[in-house]
Amino acid sequence: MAKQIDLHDVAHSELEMRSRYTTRVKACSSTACLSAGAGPVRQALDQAAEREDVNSDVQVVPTGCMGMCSSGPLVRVEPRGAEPTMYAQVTPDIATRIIREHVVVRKLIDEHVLDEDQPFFSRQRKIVLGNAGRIDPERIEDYVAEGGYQALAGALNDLAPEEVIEIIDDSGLRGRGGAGYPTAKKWDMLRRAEGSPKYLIANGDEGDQGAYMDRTIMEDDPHRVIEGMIIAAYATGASHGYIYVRAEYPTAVERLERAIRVARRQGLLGRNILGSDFDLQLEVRIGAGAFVCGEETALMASIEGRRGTPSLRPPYPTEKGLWGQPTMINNVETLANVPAIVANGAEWFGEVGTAQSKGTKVFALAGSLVNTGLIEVPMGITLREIVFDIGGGIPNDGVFKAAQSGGPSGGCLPASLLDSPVDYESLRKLGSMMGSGGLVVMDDSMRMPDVARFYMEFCREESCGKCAPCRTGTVQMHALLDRICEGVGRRRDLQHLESLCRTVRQTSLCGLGQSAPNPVVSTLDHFRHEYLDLLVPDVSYNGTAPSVPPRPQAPDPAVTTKGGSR
Amino acid sequence: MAEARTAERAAQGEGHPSGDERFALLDKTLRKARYQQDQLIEVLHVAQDLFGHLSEDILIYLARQLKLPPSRVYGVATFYHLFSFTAPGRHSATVCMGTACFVKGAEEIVQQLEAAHDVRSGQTTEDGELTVSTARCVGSCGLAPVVVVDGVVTSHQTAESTLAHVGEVLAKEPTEAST
Amino acid sequence: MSRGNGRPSIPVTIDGQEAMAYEGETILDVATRIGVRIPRLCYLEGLSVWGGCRLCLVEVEDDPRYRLSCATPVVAEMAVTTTNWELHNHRRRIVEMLFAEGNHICAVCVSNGDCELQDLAAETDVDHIHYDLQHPDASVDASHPKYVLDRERCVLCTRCVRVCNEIEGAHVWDVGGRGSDSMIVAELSKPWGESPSCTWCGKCVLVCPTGALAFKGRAVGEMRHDPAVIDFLKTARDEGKWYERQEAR
Amino acid sequence: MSNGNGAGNGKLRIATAWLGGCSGCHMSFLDLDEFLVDLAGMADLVFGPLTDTKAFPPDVDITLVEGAVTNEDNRELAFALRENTRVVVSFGDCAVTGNVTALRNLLGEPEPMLQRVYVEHPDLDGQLPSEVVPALLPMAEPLHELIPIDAYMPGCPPSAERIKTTITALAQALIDGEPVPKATEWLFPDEARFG
Repeated sequence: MAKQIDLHDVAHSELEMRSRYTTRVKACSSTACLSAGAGPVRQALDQAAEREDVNSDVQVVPTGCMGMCSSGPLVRVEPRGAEPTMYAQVTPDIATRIIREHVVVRKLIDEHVLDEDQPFFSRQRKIVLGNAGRIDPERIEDYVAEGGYQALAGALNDLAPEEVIEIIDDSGLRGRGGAGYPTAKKWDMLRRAEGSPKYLIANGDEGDQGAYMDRTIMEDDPHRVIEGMIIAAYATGASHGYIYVRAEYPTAVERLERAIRVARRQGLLGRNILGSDFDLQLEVRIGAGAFVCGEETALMASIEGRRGTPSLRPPYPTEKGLWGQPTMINNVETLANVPAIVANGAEWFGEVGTAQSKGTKVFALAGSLVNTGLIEVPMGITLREIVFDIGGGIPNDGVFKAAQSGGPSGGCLPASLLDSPVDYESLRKLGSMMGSGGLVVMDDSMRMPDVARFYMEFCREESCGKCAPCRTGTVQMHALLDRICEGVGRRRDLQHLESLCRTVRQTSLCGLGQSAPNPVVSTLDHFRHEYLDLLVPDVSYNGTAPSVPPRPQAPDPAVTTKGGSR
Repeated sequence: MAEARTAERAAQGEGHPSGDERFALLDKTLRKARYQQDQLIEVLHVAQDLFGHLSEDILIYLARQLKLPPSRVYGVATFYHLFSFTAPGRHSATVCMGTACFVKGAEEIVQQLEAAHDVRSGQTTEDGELTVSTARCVGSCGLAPVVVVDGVVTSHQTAESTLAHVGEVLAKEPTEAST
Repeated sequence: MSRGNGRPSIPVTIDGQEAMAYEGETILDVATRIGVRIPRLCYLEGLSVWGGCRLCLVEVEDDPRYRLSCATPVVAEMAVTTTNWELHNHRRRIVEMLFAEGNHICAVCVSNGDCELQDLAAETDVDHIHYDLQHPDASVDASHPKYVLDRERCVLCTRCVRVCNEIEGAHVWDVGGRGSDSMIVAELSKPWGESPSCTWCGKCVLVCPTGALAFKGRAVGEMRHDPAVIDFLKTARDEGKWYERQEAR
Repeated sequence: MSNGNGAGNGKLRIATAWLGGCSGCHMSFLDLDEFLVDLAGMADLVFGPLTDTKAFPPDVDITLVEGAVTNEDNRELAFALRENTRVVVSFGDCAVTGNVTALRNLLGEPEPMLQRVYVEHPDLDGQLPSEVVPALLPMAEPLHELIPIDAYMPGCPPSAERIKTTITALAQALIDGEPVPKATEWLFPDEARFG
């Protein structure tokens, strides 16, 4: 049996170790900051600390995402017993100065200081991302020192599986993958399902362009995901778990695999977890570039090593999933909420958010905004607050035109809806969806039909090809959008487009096809005039010679046969 | 048929007849996967890392080793976009086409790259020097538009800056050094 | 079709017609048994359910979504409407798009009438194609001594893939590529004639709903398929019952 | 029919047109046999390959159009007949879907096809046709891509029976002075939204 970790001891010695340093300098080493040059910055910090001979007083900690990716690389200086300071756009030179001036002589480098009281930070509420940007994701000790694995220990010691599900039920936690299905309901279904073994899958196949919430959670706080999975497995009776991660996220894969190894060594995974009689094996499985694998049944096909095509439901995965066994699939962000809920109680969680959408939601804020990056906000916050307070508004005096939530499956929200709250029900009512959390803001330089075409092209290329309406419908809808956007579309093309939207939505096999028309429908709802403006006037045949546009289209097709039911 | 012999020898546990050491590494992965058929995608990933792309020979080899029908292996490999079946160029430029990058003009970058190097996205130039491709969001949306050149992320790109950068990379290394 | 043992015990209504269904029967099973025709393309008795053509969607009372009749088991008191104005239009559009997707220029079906896609077009009132014809650059594989594969006429119903895997056990065929690039491939996308695993059984040809798979060297009038043979084989094999077959059309 | 500048003899004016097709549909039309006699009783054939008229006449009641739109002449004729016809029937698979005529689209632009037919496999002296032959359009397209169609008659070719049924129904409506049976537009339930 693996040795059992003593959580208390580990936390204690970690905190003691931290207290030996007078200053801790945290260097964001997330993917976004790394691509902005965080690697050399961290080197410079280390070297400067050595040169200044403050090694024993200063600890340089590589951390996960601090949030404001547009201002990276970010560095946060945390002197013991004093206010922390965050620096933006740090270069190796600035990094050297941070050590030499700020750390050594307590002189701030004013022009690079990032105000942490600004709304971008103060309007956020961090639960899932509580540790991101605060701890070294590669060290389990750091996680444990922040209270990590305490929720698991508590659950294993004091709670029956049913009681854990009850807590989740009371908390009102809903799936963060987009649809918002009550998490406890799913857990309960797996718990009640007959058959053994049961499987648990963490869905980290985040394919939405412009969305990297799950990646950040997996990269910056892998143990939180693992703890959430262990608790979920304990509650549901699953004995084997998979974390399905996109192959495009090598760092996430690496860190998760490492975290699993460490957890296993510490007795947190494998047999007799933390001395209990509960066993769980965890494994990382990587995708290979297929958006459709975010769909539950396609994801399972992919884990089984097959083509990632969705299959019919029922039977639902909780009845017959992986290899025909009961299986539950939760989004990574959903699972990352679990430890905090179990540790702090359902009531604590319920204080955040709205009556029906509780807790927080992580969004990847992108597009035409002053501040872009990763944010975690309470549910029910208005779009206006996200765009103008947190996002800092549109740069260069631009005008807000629309925000697209939910990526290619979602819809756009125009300026008139800026004051609507962001939660599952409201967004769905407005023809968009929460989605996994991509939020792209567009200014008035964007033409909405182009946006719809962009998303349709994505859906066309990501359609798996199994069902006819999605495979052929996305091709046809894209062709029609293409013609409209190129200025040679006719009224008839728009009519075909709308009728196809309805057919593809109602007849497609899986969520990809069913939601593929959403961007078209919502841009048509809010910006119909932009489509109409692009249409070529109809050709007249009343005695006048028809003018011939590039690709002439008849204004109205007529058919001899009767429509309607037979 | 050479392929059939390959398979026979492989089935007898002799590994790949070519003696290519990379197949030994592939065998190691297969053993680690306990020749489980559901590990096909993982094994394909390893094979692509080792060989740069998935040739027919490799696919046949894996089919026989995992005792899967070749058509199934082909079906799986061609379903997922990350697997490639032709050798990549010596240099690569991948333009992110995620929403954030699209909104900030990534399309223009792709078009100009294609035009300047006479190559279609997803393909390699005739001299085998450069592969131009697009990606579905590399996750650095705060830095949009993003272009990954030879694995290095470059941020806030324009068509001009990308062309200049790619030009530099191509010029840096003489062709014979990499053959 | 599941031929349930014992007595049918589940009361259902299909298009106003009351019927008793066996446990485990799908809507399509019951409808077929009582003589109500539901359009379908990928479904074939004797093969696993694929659910790709989406033509057999039906309306179930008090259910906000259309249900796939080939895959939905009946439950007691279920009231099914097999077609309505909207479903008819959905089917028509799907069939039109299937036509637009391939190069269905065919001298055979217009003359011998043996094409399920053509039948569906007639059934769903398709008299012309509203959409852009894709004119795909699809290939013809005539390398096999006995059969021909013309991908231009393939509708990706995967009957051939399933019959080869499930009934013959050879798994010569699979689907390669993805989305609109999907196509039926033999082995590693090799000429069919070179396939070492093909047993020349011809079942894939028999089940093909269009002219994508055909026997070589036959006159137009003789180019016929016989998909019903699969159900016959399966029942004989699984249940040890050989029912009398009608000869192929 | 008595409609302004028509023949004024109370008979329908029927035309046929032959665009890019094999004329098989016209052969099928001739297959109407004795119905042709009945037809002659109620209608005049005013234009088509079966008549001698050079220009498309005005005020035609029904025009059956065979063939896809594949060259400049086809396009010109299609516009002309649309302007002068009350009921245009897309007649046969080439007009309805492009069919065999549209096979050339698989080769992309017309040039490669012309090269292959006239230069690579010449029966006579290999040269591209130039002046006498009308220029090909970039794509061979079904008729409804160019002009509005009132009725479709698929078939390769449509059987004589089908032709007879169609003509009879349309002619009857015209003679009775009823609107041509344009079916409810099934495709666009949202028609109202377009005003």
